[in-house]
Amino acid sequence: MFEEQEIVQVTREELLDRILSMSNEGYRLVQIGCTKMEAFQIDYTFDKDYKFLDLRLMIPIEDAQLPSITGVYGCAFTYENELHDLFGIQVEGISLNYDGNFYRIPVVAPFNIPGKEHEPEETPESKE
Amino acid sequence: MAFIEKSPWIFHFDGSSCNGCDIEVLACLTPMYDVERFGVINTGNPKHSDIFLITGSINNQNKPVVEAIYNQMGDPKVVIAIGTCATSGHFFAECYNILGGVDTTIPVDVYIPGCAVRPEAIIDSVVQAMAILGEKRKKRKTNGGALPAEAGIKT
Amino acid sequence: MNAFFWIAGYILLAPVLGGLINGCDRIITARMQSRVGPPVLQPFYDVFKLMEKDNLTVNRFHGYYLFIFLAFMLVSGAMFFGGQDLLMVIFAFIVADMFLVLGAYSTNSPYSSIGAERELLQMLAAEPMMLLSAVGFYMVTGSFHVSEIVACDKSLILYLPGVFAGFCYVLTIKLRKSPFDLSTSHHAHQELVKGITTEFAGPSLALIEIEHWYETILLLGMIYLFFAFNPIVAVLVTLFIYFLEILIDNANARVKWELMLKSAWLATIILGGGNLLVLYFILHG
Amino acid sequence: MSWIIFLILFPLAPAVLLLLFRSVSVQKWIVLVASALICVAAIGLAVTCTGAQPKYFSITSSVVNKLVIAGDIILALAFLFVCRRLSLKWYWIPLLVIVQYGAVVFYDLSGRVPAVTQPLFVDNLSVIMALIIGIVGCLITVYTVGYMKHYHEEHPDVPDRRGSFLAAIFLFFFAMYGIIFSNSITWIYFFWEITTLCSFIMISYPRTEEAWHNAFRALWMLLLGGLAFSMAILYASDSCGTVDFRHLLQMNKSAVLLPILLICFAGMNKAAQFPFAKWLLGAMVAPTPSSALLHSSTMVKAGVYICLRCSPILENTASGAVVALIGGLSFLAGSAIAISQRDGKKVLAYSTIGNLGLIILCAGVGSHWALWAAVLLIIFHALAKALMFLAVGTVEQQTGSRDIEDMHGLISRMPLLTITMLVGIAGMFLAPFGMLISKWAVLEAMAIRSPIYPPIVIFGGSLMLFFWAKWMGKLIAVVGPAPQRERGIGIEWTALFGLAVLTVLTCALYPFVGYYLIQPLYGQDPILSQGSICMVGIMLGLMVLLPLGFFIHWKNLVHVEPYLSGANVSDPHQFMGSLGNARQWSFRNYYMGKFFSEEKLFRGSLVGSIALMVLMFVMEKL
Amino acid sequence: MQNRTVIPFGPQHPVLPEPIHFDLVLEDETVVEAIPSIGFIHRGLELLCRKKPYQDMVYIAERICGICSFIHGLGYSQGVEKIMEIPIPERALYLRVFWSELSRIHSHLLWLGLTADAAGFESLFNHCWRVREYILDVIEETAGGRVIFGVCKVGGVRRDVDNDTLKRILARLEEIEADYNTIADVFKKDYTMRHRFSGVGVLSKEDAYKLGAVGPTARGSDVAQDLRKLGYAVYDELDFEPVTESDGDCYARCLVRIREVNESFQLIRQAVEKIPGGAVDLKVKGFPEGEFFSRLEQPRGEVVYYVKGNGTKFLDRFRVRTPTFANIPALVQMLGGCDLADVPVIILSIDPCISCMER
Repeated sequence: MFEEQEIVQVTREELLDRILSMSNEGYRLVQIGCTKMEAFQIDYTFDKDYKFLDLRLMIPIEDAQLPSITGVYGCAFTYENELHDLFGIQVEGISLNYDGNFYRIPVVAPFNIPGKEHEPEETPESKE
Repeated sequence: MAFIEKSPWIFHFDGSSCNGCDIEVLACLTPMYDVERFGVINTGNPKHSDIFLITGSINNQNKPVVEAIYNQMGDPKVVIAIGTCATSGHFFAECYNILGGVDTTIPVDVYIPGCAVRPEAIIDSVVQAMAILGEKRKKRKTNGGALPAEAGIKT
Repeated sequence: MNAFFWIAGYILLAPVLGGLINGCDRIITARMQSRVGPPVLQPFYDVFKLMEKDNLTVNRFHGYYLFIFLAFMLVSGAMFFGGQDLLMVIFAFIVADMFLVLGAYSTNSPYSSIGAERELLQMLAAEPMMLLSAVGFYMVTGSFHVSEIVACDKSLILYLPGVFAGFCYVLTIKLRKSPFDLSTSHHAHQELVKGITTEFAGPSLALIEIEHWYETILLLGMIYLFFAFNPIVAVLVTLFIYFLEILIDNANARVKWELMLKSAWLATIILGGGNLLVLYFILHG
Repeated sequence: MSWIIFLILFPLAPAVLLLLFRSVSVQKWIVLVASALICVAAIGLAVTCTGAQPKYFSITSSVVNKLVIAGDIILALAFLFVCRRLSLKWYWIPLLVIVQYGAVVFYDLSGRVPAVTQPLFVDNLSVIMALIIGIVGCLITVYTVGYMKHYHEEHPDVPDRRGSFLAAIFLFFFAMYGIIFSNSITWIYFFWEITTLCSFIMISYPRTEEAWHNAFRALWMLLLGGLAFSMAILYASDSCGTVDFRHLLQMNKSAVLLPILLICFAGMNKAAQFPFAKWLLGAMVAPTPSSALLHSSTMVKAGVYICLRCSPILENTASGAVVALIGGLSFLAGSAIAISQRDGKKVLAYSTIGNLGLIILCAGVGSHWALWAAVLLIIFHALAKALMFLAVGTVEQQTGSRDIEDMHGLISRMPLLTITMLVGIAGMFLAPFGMLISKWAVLEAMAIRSPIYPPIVIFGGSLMLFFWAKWMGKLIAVVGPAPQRERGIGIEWTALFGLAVLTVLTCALYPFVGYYLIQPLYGQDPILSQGSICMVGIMLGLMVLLPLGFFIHWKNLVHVEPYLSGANVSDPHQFMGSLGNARQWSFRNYYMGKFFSEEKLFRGSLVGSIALMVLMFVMEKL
Repeated sequence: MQNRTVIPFGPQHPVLPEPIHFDLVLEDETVVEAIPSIGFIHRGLELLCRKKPYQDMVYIAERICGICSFIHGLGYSQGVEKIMEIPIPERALYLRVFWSELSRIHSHLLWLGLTADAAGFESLFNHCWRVREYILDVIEETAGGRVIFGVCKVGGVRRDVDNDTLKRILARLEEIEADYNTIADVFKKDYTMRHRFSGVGVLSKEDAYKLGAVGPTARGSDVAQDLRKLGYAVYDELDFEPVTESDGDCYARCLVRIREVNESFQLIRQAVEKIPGGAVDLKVKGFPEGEFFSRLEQPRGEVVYYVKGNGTKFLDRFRVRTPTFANIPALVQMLGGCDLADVPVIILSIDPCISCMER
């Protein structure tokens, strides 16, 4: 029994408009997540009456910038600060900006350390 | 007779534990285990406490907190590292934000491994800590009230 | 000479008695929570342990306030058991409490300062009823002197039931029991950490504990006055009231300051003031 | 007799001299010498004139009476002169002046006012008042010299007329001594109105818009009291056939209740009781010494003094009970409102209203015990309140603020000044200092009278404790190394230390005060039993001796930083904030504006007190 | 100028079992502003997916949080199972529901205790935890652990519980529920508890939805949102309705949890009655390739796992969005204007699980 999950690709330019229309349609922001591939894959996940919708945005690693959506979804400030601290993505105009102190970690953008994800450390128990 | 062995006041801080050990520490205070039988009071204030129960490993952000709290405890004092995370960091030791077990930051007197630690083990560790407290008090007396060398981590 | 023995007895025995009562309190509390609880001598262990600990201070001044605090507590209790003017006893008691508050302020620490402020609120709530009780005693016995109130053969409780009820109400505040343990609490887990005592550690904290025992005995002594016509009944009722306090402690959450202040003042005005008004008309036609 | 005449007339000399000599150093010497002389004279009077019986002095020459009438006329003209600036909106102020003076002068000139054969007198209450005015008043005057120097340095926009300010103070002494030594109510009326004029001069001193406004408000409110007083004179002359205060007080209660109530009305008006409290609050715009003078030792004390004089008539009358209730209401309201104030001077103002209310309460009850307590209250309040005003004034000059929150940790910055302030605060509310002894005496006195008064005293006292204690707490917080020290406090120290020492001394010596001064007035000391005195002695000893402990150096103290939930950083005044940078922590006292709202309480008290005032006069018929 | 009181609340504070920090700005006792600070428990375990093979990640997922450890394991396993399209045996699914609900009861009881303690009701705390110990006994008997169950795995569950034991446990649960109901009555009726809870920390329905609140926090504000309605495991075959209250204050949130415990007892009963026979485990072969947002209902609310596999034994991305993280904005909103004494109660009313939140 698994739900259907709809994923919609958007571009950085149309992001804010889409977010606004999501808000107008009464969607609830579930989460903002990021996955580092060849580019950063940013997922804005929404839900309305158990209906799942994901806006997916790809931004290049070299130009890791995003507009903030806190103007529409005020609660997004936690996610956006997280994106900044863990991935090093610059989010412009967060309502409550921790400026890198959301997680006070010794490593800058640990999820964005190059090369690591392709050569995972071989641990003894992983050899099956 | 050392009264400190009869009245160990504890105080708990969650380093970066998963909660498993924390709730077991709290469970020790409740009817099933009732550590107050040994005179234990959970004070919640480092200045009033003799035993510092710390769960979870040390990360960059809570290191100054742990140091500050430890420095605010009056001697004689004992630190108990509760759970595998607190003793060695567990598998989180591989994480980027984990510095390791509690002994990377403050001196630890009692280690109890386990994931999660069982309340019985925590009670046992407190009982052991009581004996250590007694010894520390004796040492303090012979040192003429001087502080033991390990006290007062300076940051 | 008799008064002298009472004073000496208070100064020497009150901590012992107070500590024992506190020990029993902890056991009864534990039983009410389905726990076993500590040994009955546990409060003494605690205090002796605290004596052995480091004397931690934020600055070197605040310790003195505690000494003055204890000194005034002793004076207050000694005056009470020496049979002196009850109003003076209560004033000295207030002064004692004031110095605890001042000590907390002087540490210049946010939590103890807020604790001090709340302690003042508690005093604001409790003090009128205590003084009103003294006035009640006076109206019945014609004297403010404890010795004469005790010697009075009228059963005070029959004249002052409302005052007694009001006094019991604020007793909870004075004993720092739930629901009125706002400024500090014997238990942990209070929003102000330890409130007023946050910054006092080691021997200083031991001093506060000992003072608390003296305070308990003094307050119980005031309850005794209501039943002084029959010492046996008086002692029994006093103990029963203390038990009731433990029960209330265990059956209530901590309330917020507004409710405390309002309810304590209402109790003072309605129970205490009402009682006195009725009494006045009965006594003076 | 000679002491009295000296005390009344002498202050006029420095007043005139101060107006003549403009040089600051000359003025300083005039003030110092004159103050010292007045002080000595007051003490001399105390030494020679205390006794069980009041002494009355006859003045045969009718010239003096003429002089008083002439003075009345001059005063009336002076009042009208100051009103020249007023717009028509305030038409009733000149009207008040014209009506009351017109009536009195007309009565006087038409010979309807009976002559008083012994217009001067002295008894122990006068002596106590004389001592307060002489000692406290003169210390304040000495302080003024130093204060005004700083004041004009800080307020270059205020024209420097310190000579006239100091002259007004001496004129004030003249009026005060006149009030306390006069036995004729026409004389008292004359002096009474001089104090009104002086207060107007002092309040308007800064010459700002606000100062003028407040000064005129004070003027019309105080003139209301004058009106009541003049009516009392008319009624007494017509119906009672005498304006001799002594004779009035000895007459049948029902016959003289109305004039006495009118005089009490004037007294409460001067003592800034509700509903007249507003003038006292407005008077805070004036330089601090004038606040100290008006609100601690002189002006308002004249009000309670006259009420105390009237209390034998008030005792056991319904109107007297209402007078007591008005005092009680002021006590409660003043104390409650003070909780919500954070301006040091405003707290002092409201607490003054409260304390005076307590004295009026005693006067209204009028039993010997209550009067005992009232006299004690007058003494202790004068000392401690004057000390507080002066200390706050100096703090304001030193730090630029009289906000209580800004006094956080003052003990680290200005230890000496803070200690004098602490003495003042302790004197206001802490056992066994004066005010608390008095409160205890009041309680003992009230307990037997009625079940209504004790709760008023108790609740008011508790409220008072709250705001004083939190202020004290602010002062004594130890904030660490002192960045700022007292500097440039010169001659003010004389007054501050003098008052601090007096506050403690009076407390230690109050049994003697009771024995020599009050006991002859109101009979055997009923309350202050041997045992209580002993206990007070022990407590005072503790209080004085224990602070010596501060100088002992304790071993084995382990220094730690304050508990900040583990968010400590290296500076103990900061913590690691949420946004990742060190943030200053701070602590502000509770003001509970919602609970003890100034606006609501003030309005409520106004309505209540006006109703009581009306009731007071209605009750007169009963 | 000290116009306001500014104090640090946390990271170490006796009412907070876990470190979280607030800069509290107060006026008298009223909170004017509260700025949260997290990260004291941040370990960075999401990155461990690059070091541990996907089967072992269950072990790590369970240790995201020690209170709802089972559901963390379950969420992760479901995500991987969906990607790999593994048909899980029915009995395993029923057992998963059984343990999920036990976990919910134990978590709610724990919360009830802590919240009573935060309100200064010491003995109620003790009694809640006394009952909780009975539940832990049941968990220990069936799963083997007290707080970390360690029974969930990709492909089913590690242990079977025989039907006799299940029946016996059902009878035991009856007794526990009766005991529990007397305690719940205290929460519902005690004057001081109502004084502390009702009208405190009000969150309107609109705000709750807009701020993305989840779980009992949202349901206390009348947002009927319970991810179990998605029908994962076998919830679609069980009969239940999301518990909601309309007041949106701490009291409502407390009532939601109290009623949910009863509902969980009910669900356990249904699950045990319907449980089919058969295996509980499936041998899993191959590596996940694909992605899935696995959504479940934790005791604290909706949890989202994003699992992305690339066909090797290491996952590309393992992301957890826990309910506490989603509730923080709502919490900040609720803290404005409350009393200092309410701060602990309000913080606890979202049932914060900091170690979940910060991973």
